[in-house]
Amino acid sequence: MTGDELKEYIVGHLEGKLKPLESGKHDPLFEVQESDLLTVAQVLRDDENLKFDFLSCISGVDTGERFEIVYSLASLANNLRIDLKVVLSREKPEVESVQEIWPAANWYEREIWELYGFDIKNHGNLTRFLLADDWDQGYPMRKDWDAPDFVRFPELER
Amino acid sequence: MILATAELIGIFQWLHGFLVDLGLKEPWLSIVVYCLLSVTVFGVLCLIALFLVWWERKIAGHIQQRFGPMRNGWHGWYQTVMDALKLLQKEDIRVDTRDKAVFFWAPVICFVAAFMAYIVIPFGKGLIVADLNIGILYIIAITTFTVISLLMAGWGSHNKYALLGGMRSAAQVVSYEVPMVASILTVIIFSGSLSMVDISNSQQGNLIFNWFIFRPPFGIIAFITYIIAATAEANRTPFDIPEAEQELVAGFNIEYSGMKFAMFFLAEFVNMFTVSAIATTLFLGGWNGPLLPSWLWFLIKTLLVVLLLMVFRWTFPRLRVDQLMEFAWKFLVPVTFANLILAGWMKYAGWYW
Amino acid sequence: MKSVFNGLKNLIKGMAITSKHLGRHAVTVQYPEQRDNIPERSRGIVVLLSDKETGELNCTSCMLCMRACPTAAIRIEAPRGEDKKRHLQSFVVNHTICCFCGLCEQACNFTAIKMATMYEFSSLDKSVLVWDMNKLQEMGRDVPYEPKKKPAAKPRPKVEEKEKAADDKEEKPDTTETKPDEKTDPKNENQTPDQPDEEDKKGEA
Amino acid sequence: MSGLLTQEFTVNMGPHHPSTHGVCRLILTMDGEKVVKIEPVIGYLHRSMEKICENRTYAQCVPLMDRFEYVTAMSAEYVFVNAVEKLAEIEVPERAEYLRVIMLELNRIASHLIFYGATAMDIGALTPFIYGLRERELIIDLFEMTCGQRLTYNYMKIGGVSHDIPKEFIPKCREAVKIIGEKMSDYEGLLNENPIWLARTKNVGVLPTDLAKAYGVSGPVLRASGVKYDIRKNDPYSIYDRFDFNIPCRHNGDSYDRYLLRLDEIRESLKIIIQALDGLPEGDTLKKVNPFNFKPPAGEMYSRIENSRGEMGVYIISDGTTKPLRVKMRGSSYNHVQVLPKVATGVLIADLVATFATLDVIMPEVDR
Repeated sequence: MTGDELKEYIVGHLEGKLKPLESGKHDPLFEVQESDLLTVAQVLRDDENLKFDFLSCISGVDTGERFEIVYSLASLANNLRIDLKVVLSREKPEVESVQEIWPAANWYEREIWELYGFDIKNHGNLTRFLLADDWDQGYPMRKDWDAPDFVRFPELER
Repeated sequence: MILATAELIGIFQWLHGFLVDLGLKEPWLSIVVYCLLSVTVFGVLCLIALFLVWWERKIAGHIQQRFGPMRNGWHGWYQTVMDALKLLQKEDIRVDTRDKAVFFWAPVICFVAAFMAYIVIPFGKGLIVADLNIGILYIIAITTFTVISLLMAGWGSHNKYALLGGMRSAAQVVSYEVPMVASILTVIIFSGSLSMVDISNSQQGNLIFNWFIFRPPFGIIAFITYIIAATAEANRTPFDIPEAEQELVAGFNIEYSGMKFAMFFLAEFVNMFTVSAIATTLFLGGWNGPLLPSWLWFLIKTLLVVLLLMVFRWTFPRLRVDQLMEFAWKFLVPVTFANLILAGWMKYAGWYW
Repeated sequence: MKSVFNGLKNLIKGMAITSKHLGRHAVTVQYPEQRDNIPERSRGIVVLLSDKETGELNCTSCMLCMRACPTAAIRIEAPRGEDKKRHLQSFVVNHTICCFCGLCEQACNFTAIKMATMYEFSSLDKSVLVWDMNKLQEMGRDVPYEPKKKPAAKPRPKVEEKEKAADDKEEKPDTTETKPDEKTDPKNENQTPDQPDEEDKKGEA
Repeated sequence: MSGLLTQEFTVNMGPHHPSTHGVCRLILTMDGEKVVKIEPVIGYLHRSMEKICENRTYAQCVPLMDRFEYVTAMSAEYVFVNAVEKLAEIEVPERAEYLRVIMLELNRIASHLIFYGATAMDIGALTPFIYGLRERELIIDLFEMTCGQRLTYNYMKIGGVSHDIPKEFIPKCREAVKIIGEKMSDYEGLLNENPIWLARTKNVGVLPTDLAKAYGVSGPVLRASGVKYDIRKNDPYSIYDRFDFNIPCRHNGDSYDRYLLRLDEIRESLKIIIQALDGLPEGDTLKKVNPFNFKPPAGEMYSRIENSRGEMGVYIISDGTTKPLRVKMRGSSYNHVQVLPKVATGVLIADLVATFATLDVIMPEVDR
């Protein structure tokens, strides 16, 4: 399946649940509502023609205006690739865990919880692991994060 | 008990006469002579251990196409002396939670046990401290002391890695003692004596073909099994699981530093020399050989066995602990005992000798 | 039984391989006395290059290297004088945070800054590794280099300059440095590059 | 033994344990020699690279990528540069593409040689490590000759490569390829059939296919578990579709297969290098891009390549300014550490070390 066919197939298959985004440059990129995420993910993984059984990566994104979370999926059997994007509200960013579908999501979601502060529902093991154990300086990957003094190097700010 | 030696007899006679002139009488005379002998053996062994450390590093270097130590003297020949001096100066770090007495005595016992075996090892014709008539039995008994020290080190360090190392070493040494003794017994059947001097003497003559290793098939099988068991006994790769540095970091000696560590370290090399010396005495004809002086023959043969152990170490991966035990009990023990029984039966039937 | 012999055979095969190497010559060198050849392009310490004839620094204080540096290891102070030209006042390279990426060398249009092949500058004191202009110039005295383009000693017509640069590039296809859009030639003082963004380096840690 | 009262105890393995390959920390609950529970603790090498990238221009990000995966720094640079080029739709000169492939494959071999040595070392054989590094040195010399650095190359640039190869590169590279090809028999002779090695790696750390897929395991580890999936073939990037090479694949998923597979991959990489050297065209090596004012159009994409450990990816979002809005690095080791507790629970500590070694984890990729 080429990119366009794939896009058509997925949109046709999951009517109304996702919409393709133009900003995705290389592979198809879809936007999914947070409430639909698990159903969409289930279909993407189990559909015979898709079989997205390989979760490459989950990226948290803060564009400055809104929070996003992007799932990069690959299909080993059918040799396909897509990205799924979920837009989260800035006030209360929370998203369902996709661990049930792709166990690999465990650490990626933990990392996003830690660095972005998105609430991952039904994750079960949200503990710190990248930052220091006693980290209390907020969520460093957010754009509005103000660096505490101890991570600033005045001589580098030119 | 033989004091007189072939080559060094003059020195001992002179020493003996000198002490008698001083007015020493028995038993003091014997005590002083034996003390001097022990100190000499100790000194020689320390030198040998230092040499072996250097040699191992050189062998390792050359196998790996490196130089090894090159800085101190010609090809770094006194590198290990400097290392020992360095270790002497190092701070002796002691863990607060250690078991004080056990922690202190472990390296001492290890060191002493390693050296005590040399009382009965004949370095050359007549070059022996004391020719006990149960010589080989004595060696087996005394080398087992090492395991106690390793266990003590593991326990006294109050460190889980060290404890695991100590436990492993206990299991390993006790297991490998069995095939080792069985293969030694094969030689004793050949020679009919437990005395190291008698064993050496019975391999005399006929160039090299009187050596026990050339008594097929039992001699060669006993030799191979002995070498395997001895490698395990000396805690060397592929049987170095007690210190397995990739699993237990350094095993039993993880908490030791400075001179205490040096004592473990030297003891390890002395042990390696011990097992090689026993192999030489039992299988390779001891000091016997044409032309060269007896002590030189002994040294050459022993160092060749040591070289073999070193090539082992720098070639093979390490066995896992359960495989190690399985290998000992399921393979080595049956093989050595079958070998022993067959050899005894042959001897009884008088087919060979 | 067969497996035992097979295993033994393979063990001996391994030992043969290691023993084979026993007699071979070492592939390593004894470092302080013998040294491996350092390739010409090797990126060691950062130095400033001087003109071979006049002995003056090649630097025209265009600040491109300072802008290119990802770790802010280069600090240049070159205030404008009365003649509206930049006058190099201080050029400091902090080698403790330099990541030896070579971006400064690639950014420079005048072969003024170079990563020389020198190494071995470890010291017990970090401040020793912060080199000022004199030290950088002194270290760069004997560094051989081929000038990409002569520093414009006197103002020349713009066209000539560009042609010259093009010629130089044809001669040496190796110099794949990029030509920035900003006019950095000293004669175009009015269009000097923007000051580096006063960005908040929050993620520096 | 059922009557024996035993007590579990906790062992802290790492972060500076010899066989955790860097600064991984494993909290082990052990029952004697047996590992009952593994809890990996990561983050000791966390440098917040993703945040730093957001504050750097695209050109300045490239040297940082070297630090993302310093054993195969070329591929880490390449994955970023490749993503940016695709975003900005930059055509890379033909010669630069060939040079990139040569460098990537040389770097893959270098990484596999380190794997060979380090794994052997973890299992107790000390000499293969030096042998592996000896041949790696040839490759590193080639890199130094070309780009001036031995480990953190900064060779890939947006639009090409930073330096053309020097004259003596091609003969030296051919010689290195020949030497490595010859030394392969030494490597294999030392370990492949060695009974101790077989005992230590066969059926140790078996990773079933389902588990491998579910946990996002990729690269040689995935292929050793029976999935023939290589991004170089399945989603060709650069000019990999022009070369003739095989994807080695094995089916047991144990440590021995993972080890053998990597040796096979060295051979395949040698094949690619020879083909690339033969087909190397003349021409430019860099399409000129102004590093200070380079603004790729707004957009986002996930770009992935196959590096020596598996799928290396970067999710990059550009908002049309000189600095990326978001750079998310994906290293395969992240998933490999994650799957370790599933593979190695219930084995002896020695097997844990063997499994961890053959997963070929490198920590900067995990912590970023």
